[in-house]
Amino acid sequence: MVNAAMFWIIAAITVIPAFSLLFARKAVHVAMSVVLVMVGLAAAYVTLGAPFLGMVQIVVYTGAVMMLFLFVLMLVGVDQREELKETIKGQRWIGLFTAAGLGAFLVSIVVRTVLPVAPTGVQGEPDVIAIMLFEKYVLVIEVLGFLLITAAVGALVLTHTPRLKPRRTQLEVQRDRVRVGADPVNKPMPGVYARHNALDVPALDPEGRPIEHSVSRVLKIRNQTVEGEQWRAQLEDPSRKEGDR
Amino acid sequence: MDPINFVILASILFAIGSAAVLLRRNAIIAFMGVELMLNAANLALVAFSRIHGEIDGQIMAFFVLVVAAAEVVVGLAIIIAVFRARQTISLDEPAELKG
Amino acid sequence: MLDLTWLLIAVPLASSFVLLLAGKRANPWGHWLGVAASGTAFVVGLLAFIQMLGLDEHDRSHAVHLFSWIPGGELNLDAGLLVDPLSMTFVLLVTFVGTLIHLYSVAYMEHDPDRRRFFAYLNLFVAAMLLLVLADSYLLLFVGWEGVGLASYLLIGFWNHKPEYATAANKAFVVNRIGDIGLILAMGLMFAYLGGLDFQTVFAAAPEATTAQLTAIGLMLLVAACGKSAQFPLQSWLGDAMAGPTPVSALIHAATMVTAGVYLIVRSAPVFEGAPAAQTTVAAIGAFTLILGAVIGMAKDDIKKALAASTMSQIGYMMLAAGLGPIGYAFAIFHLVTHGFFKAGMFLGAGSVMHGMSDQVDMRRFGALRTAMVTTWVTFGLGWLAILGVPPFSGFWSKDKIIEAAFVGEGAQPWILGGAALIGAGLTAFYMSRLFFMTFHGKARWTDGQHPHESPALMTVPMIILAVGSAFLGLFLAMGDRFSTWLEPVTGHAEHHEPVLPVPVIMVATLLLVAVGAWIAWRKYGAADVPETAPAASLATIAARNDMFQDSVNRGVFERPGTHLTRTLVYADAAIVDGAVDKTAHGFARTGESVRKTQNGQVRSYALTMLVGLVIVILVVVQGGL
Amino acid sequence: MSFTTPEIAWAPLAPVIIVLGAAAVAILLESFLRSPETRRKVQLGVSLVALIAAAGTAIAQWAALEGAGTVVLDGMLTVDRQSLAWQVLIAVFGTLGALLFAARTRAGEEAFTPLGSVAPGSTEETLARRKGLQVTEVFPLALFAVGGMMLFTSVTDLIFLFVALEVFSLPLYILVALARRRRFLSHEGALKYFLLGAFSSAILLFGAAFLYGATGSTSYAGIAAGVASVTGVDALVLAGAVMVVVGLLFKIGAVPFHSWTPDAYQGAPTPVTAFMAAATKAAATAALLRVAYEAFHGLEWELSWLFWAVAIASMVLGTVVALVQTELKRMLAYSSVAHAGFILVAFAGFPDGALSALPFYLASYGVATLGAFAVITQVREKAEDGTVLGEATRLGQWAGLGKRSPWLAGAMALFLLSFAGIPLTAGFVGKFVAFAAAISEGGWPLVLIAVIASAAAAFFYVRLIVLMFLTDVPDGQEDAIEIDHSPLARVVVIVAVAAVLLLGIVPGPVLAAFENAGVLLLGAAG
Repeated sequence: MVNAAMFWIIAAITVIPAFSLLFARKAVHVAMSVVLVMVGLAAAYVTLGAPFLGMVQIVVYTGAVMMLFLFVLMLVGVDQREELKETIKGQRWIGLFTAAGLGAFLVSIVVRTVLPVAPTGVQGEPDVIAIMLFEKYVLVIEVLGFLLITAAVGALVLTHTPRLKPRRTQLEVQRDRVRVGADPVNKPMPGVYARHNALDVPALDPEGRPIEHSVSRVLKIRNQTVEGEQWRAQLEDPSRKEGDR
Repeated sequence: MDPINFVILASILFAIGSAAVLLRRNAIIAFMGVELMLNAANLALVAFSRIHGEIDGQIMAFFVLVVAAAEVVVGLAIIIAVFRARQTISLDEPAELKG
Repeated sequence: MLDLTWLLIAVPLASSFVLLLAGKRANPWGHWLGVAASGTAFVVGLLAFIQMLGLDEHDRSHAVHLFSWIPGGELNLDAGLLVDPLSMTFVLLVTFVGTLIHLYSVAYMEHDPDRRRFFAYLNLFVAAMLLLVLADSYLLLFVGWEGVGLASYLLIGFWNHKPEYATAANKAFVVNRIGDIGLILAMGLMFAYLGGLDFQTVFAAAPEATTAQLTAIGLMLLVAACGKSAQFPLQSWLGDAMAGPTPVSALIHAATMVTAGVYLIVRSAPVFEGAPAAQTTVAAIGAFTLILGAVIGMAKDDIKKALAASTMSQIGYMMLAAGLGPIGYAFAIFHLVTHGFFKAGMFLGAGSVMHGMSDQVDMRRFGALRTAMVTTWVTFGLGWLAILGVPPFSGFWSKDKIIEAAFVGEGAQPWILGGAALIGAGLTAFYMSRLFFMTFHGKARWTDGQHPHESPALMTVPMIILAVGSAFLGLFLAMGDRFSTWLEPVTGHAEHHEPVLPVPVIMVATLLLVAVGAWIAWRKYGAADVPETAPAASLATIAARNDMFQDSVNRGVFERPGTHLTRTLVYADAAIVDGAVDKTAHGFARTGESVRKTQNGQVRSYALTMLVGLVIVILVVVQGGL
Repeated sequence: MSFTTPEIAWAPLAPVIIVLGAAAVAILLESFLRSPETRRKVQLGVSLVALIAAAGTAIAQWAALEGAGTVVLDGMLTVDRQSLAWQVLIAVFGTLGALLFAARTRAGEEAFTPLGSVAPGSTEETLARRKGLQVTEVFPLALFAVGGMMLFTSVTDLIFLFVALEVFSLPLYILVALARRRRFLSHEGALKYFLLGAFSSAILLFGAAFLYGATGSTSYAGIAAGVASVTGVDALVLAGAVMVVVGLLFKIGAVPFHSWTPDAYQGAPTPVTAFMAAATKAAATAALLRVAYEAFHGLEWELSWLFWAVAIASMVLGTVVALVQTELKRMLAYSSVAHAGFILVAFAGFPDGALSALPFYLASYGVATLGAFAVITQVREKAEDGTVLGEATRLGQWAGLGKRSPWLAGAMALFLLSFAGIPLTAGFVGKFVAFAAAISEGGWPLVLIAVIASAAAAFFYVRLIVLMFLTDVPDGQEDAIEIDHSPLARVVVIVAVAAVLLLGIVPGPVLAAFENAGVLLLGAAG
């Protein structure tokens, strides 16, 4: 027999967050709620005499599986919001009704069931589990190995991209750059050799001429070159000396 | 308290999980619904294991855990493949196969 | 030789494969190989027949074991052949007529680039037909049954350059499938009630089964027979099947395949013996179809379709006879044989006419061909006399016996069946004479540029041989009851029963009706002008043409009601039966379309379907189980 | 608590071990062999050798088997003639499937994408194609699937059933997603198949949990004993049984659990469709037979509702919807739904005959299916500039195929006739024995419906035959179709033709062999 209070606590932390699967908008919220459900289930396992399984549940489910879910959620864009408005006619209500009906019917079946409870529960300690696994269920374990290989291979096949272009060395990169006539060295920063180092003031070459492309295009497009206006004017009109100001 | 109540709890979670598959368009959330169904089955197994005073149910739950993990890997890989092709993980979008 | 009867099937089958596999290389000699294969089968059949004649009457049933087919279990079935007088009759008919038609086709199909393929299909058909009649179990019979269906399907659709031909082929196949369901179900019932499918087991177990069981089996067999033999209500495909080359119509849709239903009923005699209700139904269907076919025949202007309707009607006679029990079996088969000769002969004649008239089939465009095609006219004429039942030609001997037998019995039945057979004889005389006179007599109504000419010898020789058969075979076989005695080991000895009317009365009445029918046809189509387009249906038009009909009595008494009856029945045939087939197909398609919409491509809907299904089954099973 | 080394009868497991072992080795080879071309050849070789060896071993065991068979590890697994028969079948399907997997077009293209991870239509995809990359992992994945299916047919424990189900399902989900052309559809098919597959296996698992709860055992024998003895749990047992059966019906593709079939069949690369159509149905049927006959025999009366309703629904819906299909692969998919119905007909009343009839039925269905899809791989669209594109699967494109390639069209016609159950083809004998089994337990009305449905089904099979042989190539379309020539695919077609004819004309030896399979299973299970 198990502690009733424990049951109700577990029921609360599994069922309530589980509803987020149906109603929460953000996928991340759902994932975090499911993590909570998993923890609740782990607690249930411990209560039911399966401490090892409870631990494994936390490690595997909350620690690995749900993190994998989160990881993929992040990968596909965490801010993908889902419109909860239903697009398929009748799907929502028939779906809810059917699922609720299934739940209610299963519950009614379980309630009708009379099962004598064993006076002493089992204790699923690791050693007990281990012996069981490798005695009676050893074949299943071995077959599971193949399942894991399949999973790994499958993930690789579907997501791993090998190098399709040959890897280029630094030397090759540099050669190509020179060949297309790009600057062999870094581009000058704005403000270099100029009198002012505002971002919108072009650098000056050794002859004192402004290098226009040292100013980011973005600034020009955004019309944010106001601040350096007078310095520009000065550059364009070499007759004006610094002292004139 | 009778451990059979946990089976009731499992049934409810199973129903919620199945509802998520029916209602959610986000493939990942729908998939989490499936995971919840598997976990509900696990809870039922463990509860029955307690009722019968045998450990077999726990072992089975253990296997389910492993299987579910493998399934998650493959499932998410497929979802990523779909996402790369379509830039969306909505289940409603890929609906060209029909009729 | 009896043990070598498997050669009958193997030779044409092998030849068919050779022709199909050899491809274009076989073009120069392919058709001769086909003829040779069919001829070899005939020779084998003939030798076996001679050997059988030498045997004592009770030893004439010979089983040939081929191989173990579906072994073990409750259904232990071997593939084997049963050679007895009944199957031997068919073997001779199929191979003899078949060989003649092969020969005819060599010339008829001369200009077809795919002649080799045509002969491959013909050989395939012969092999399948022989398998059908030689099989020693219903299952093997079914193999042949489907085989002839397939071959006829391929042959109907042989000229596939017109889409409607393919449609016709399709329709023939589908309607035949309905018949096949009957046969499959009959086999299922036999397996369940009689414990086997081979003739021996079934016939041994039949007397012990209940009447209800036998009736069910019998009715299912009847459905099968109706499908294959174009009996009401599954007759609609036969007219469409005329789209195939004419030799095919002669072989398959006149002489052999369409009579398979009659064979099935006669072969299953022990089943029908225990099921009088089923037997009566067979007779009733036969009687109805013989009238229906005759009426349809009166309305058709297409020479081949008119002949097809006549086939339907004549098979109706055979079914009627087969439904009468032991007194009718022998006559059913007798009429089947004579009909095989004269109808095949007439079809070949029609082919010859078409050959000479650039494939024209509209009889309103024929006329006065007797001078242009003398051989065709004479051979066709002999067939015409035979089908009319004019003594001493073949049809007289077989049909008259059926009409007599139909008048045997008690209560209203002999009057109805006999009356139908009698009226049918008159109608037959009318429409066949109409066909004959419209084609060969009266004025020439040829379209411009037609130069009718006699067909080559390769075509006329088979026609002549068949015409000789049409003329004398009946007399030969009827003398001393040769044919009935020959079949007696299979059909059983029939006690002589007196018809409800004296035999001479029936005979005279028949001949009188035939004469009246032929005379009316002569008045309308031989002596008078035939309009080149069919008269329209509306009363106003008929009234407008009033002056065209000289004989107002004729019009008032026969023409108008006749026309209307004909049109109504033909319309009903087209609208109801064809319509039913089409509507069913249409309904299926519509249902399919609407169900198809549920597969909307949305995976969530699919999951919903599954879950709803789960909830329903779980509710039903759990609540129902408690 | 002390550990005692379990005694495992390894020998009877040899066929499964060979296949799964070869799969693991093949995965290792992937990392050692650099050139895709070498990999492909080696992988094909390994697959063929393993599958043929497995089939051979299974046959050898069949011959050497004394008594009923072997129960491995406390009832986890039973190797008897029934399971050996199915294993041979699946290994054969796997062999033919592997040949199709390796088949290439004249232009040297496989059916699979060069690289599964790149987006369709991207430059990476072009690059990968140009570099001649190949997803040679499909061979080991198929081996894993075959191994899982072989296990699936022999397991006698619900835990193992669930694990085996996943072992063969996961590779299939992946394989479906790997089509070379129409990759969007391929992805879509895979996603749907996966999601619904996971959904159904969760249902199966929940049912297994209920059964365990009700009877305290997960082995079939234990459940059967529990069903007979334990009281007060009737509802639980029935609900569990229904859910387990539903999970298996999903794999068979029976209505209303069929909706994945058309989409997955159409989306998958055709070789995968061929393989999974034949093998999955066989494996699932085998598992359903075992569960039904060994675990649920006591529930026969209660479950008969389910089998009847689902069989009728499958036959009717499959036939009716197939009638209106214009896409060839979808049409065959719906025909497979109808066939699922025919399979379930044999379950009516749980007749003993079904144990020998169904292996034959699935053998005939499987070879014809493999053959038909192999033919589909050979008929391709051609662009105006003469480049050969993907498979031509619209019905209209097959018009006049008999003129283009009489042999191929003839083979296809034979397979279609076999599906329709025309005599002298394997399908006829298959239907015959299956229906005969149903009749023997009074499944009369069901057989009646089945016969009518199969007659109606002839409609759409014949429509395709008419299209191929009796319709001319549409004007202007003369150059739109290319008949491809892949020796490997042709081998599959030829083998399938031979098998369909042999099983149709002289089914005796095979039927006799399966007869043994039926008798001995019951001997083993009691």
